[in-house]
Amino acid sequence: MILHILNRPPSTSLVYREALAAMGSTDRLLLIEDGVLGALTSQVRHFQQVGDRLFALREDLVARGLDGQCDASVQVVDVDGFVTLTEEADKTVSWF
Amino acid sequence: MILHILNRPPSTSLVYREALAAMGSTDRLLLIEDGVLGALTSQVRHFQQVGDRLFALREDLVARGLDGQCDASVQVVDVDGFVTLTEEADKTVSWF
Amino acid sequence: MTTPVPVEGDLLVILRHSPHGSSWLREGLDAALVAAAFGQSVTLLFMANGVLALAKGQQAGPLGQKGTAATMDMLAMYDIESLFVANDALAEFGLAQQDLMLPAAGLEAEAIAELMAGHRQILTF
Amino acid sequence: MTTPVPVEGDLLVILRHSPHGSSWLREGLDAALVAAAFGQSVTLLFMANGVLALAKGQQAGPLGQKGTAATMDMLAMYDIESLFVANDALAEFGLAQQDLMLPAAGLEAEAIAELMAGHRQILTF
Amino acid sequence: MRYGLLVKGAPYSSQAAHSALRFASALLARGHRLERVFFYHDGVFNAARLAAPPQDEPHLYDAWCALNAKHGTQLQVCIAAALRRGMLDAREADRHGKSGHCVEPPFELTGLGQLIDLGQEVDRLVTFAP
Amino acid sequence: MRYGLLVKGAPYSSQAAHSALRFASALLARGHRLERVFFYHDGVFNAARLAAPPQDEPHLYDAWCALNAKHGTQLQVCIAAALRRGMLDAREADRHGKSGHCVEPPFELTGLGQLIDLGQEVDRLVTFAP
Repeated sequence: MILHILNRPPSTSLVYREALAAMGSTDRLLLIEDGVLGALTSQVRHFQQVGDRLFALREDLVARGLDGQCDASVQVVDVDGFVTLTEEADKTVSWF
Repeated sequence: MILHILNRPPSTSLVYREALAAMGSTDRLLLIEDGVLGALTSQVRHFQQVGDRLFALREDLVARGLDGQCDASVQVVDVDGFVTLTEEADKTVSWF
Repeated sequence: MTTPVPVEGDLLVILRHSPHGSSWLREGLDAALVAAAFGQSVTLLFMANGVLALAKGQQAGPLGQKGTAATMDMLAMYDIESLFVANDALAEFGLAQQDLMLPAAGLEAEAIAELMAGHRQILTF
Repeated sequence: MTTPVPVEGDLLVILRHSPHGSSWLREGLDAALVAAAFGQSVTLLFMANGVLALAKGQQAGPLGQKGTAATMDMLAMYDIESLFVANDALAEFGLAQQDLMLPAAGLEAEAIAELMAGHRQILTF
Repeated sequence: MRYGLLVKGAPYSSQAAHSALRFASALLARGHRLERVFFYHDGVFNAARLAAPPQDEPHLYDAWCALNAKHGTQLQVCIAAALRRGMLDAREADRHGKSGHCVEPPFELTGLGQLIDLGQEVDRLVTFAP
Repeated sequence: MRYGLLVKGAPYSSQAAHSALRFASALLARGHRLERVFFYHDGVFNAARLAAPPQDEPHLYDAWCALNAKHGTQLQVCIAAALRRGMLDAREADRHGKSGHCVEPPFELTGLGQLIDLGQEVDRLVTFAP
């Protein structure tokens, strides 16, 4: 299982499509930095195929004042949870 | 008349939409650097609304080996032509 | 709220990047503040991800990065009160006027070109 | 041409940026060459704008920037012969196999995950 | 006409500096004047005096200096953007109690006000970004 | 577990360095070991020893140095990426006939082979890009 890490928002960058194309059926996707914009209810449709394997970094949502608008389908993790996700994955791949 | 300058390709970046939204009816759009990918016949549909006010920088096409695939609807200019475009415009705006 | 577009101004600063992820937003705001301090009439247009600069509740980052909310609060002090926000970008993020930390006039896409034509100079960030 | 995906390899380098516009492509190729020189088995995957690294007829830039075509020609010398290209990106740019400067096996999107799983390490550029 | 350039990209990482230098020679060849290049954001790294690119690549730092020497174009670097990124000239290094410096003439650290001035002063300001 | 980080973003311009430092402290707090941070692309600018950010911003350069001092994490900078961007240590400055230097210990200029080594050596390599 691979942890994919995406730091670009789907509102202006199509890099998320590259990440989605590369994801295996058990891989996970973590949204960080400006990537967390994709976790908003208004944006999360772009990640529909990821199902319950979609994560977002809490402190990047909080700093932007967006934690209240994060979609319920997204698993919000703190930075400890980020480390745990890397522990649980065989390897990580960053998309930027 | 404003000269808009775009250096991102529509294949991976949606910044071109910002440029299009900002263009007045006589404004011109020049594609430079990786932006010239948008001038290819396979990509130029993204700029349909610009009509005959779409330009691309020749040397950026040539360096990438893409000058033969530039769409006939695009006016290809050399760097002298780039300067001329800035002379003819009231001001320039760069989108990146 | 959609208001008439001002047809004159020295400098239009277009802010297209969200807070915290890069320095573009802060650097654009700094340019606006300096221009205002130099006596120029400055207009701000928030578009694309830049509309998130107006989101309420922004905080410092985990390392103490201060972000841009405090700078936004300084705009009025520098007499930068001509703020516009692209309606389509607000809608894309599910934001309404009451979600914004500062009043900014909503702008339809068609009015952006008019705003640009009305300013002597334009800087994009 | 779509070939079976190799299931093993030390390093997969994913190249997603086109030549000349940034240093990403060159830096990714350099990493691949160094890994090969260190005896690792290296696979390259060209996807998104990165497929343009394979376009024929690339030239130096106007200031003499040499681009990456010469580095591409060195891959075989370093025994990097496992090259893949994303079919969807080729199609997006209207390119066919005969337009490529080097032979690269076309890969359907579904096969990319398999390629990634088969390599111990992955670097994206 | 009088031109000014705003460069926001680091050297070699993006094509911004290459494009700006290329545009500069073209406008000068057409008889225009290039008053000033202002470096902002990662563009400040163009002022790194120790740049040692490979022999077969364009030497961007030297090209900027040649622009200044031949055409009198000012090379001004936003001081706030430069300080945080470690691009200090001798005076700022001294002021911050550090020995050595990264930036020296013809590049000069100046306030952002010089960018605003430039916009007012020239007929055309063209931005090259990463 | 043993971790390595690959940092590709310039300090302050993007969040890459902030994110990497934050992730570093979290993994260390969980009892893992951080062997090395490798700086590539614009990440090499993190090694600029003269960085003087505003008092109210995190001091990224000092944070990297503290990581080395407290946890023995190596800070390695791709020499090819650094040289073209003007990030020379004393030895390279000397070799190129330039006075002064931008990079000093605990940062060290090394070949790209060290990144490949790192990937083989550690259990997890995590990339932070601009």
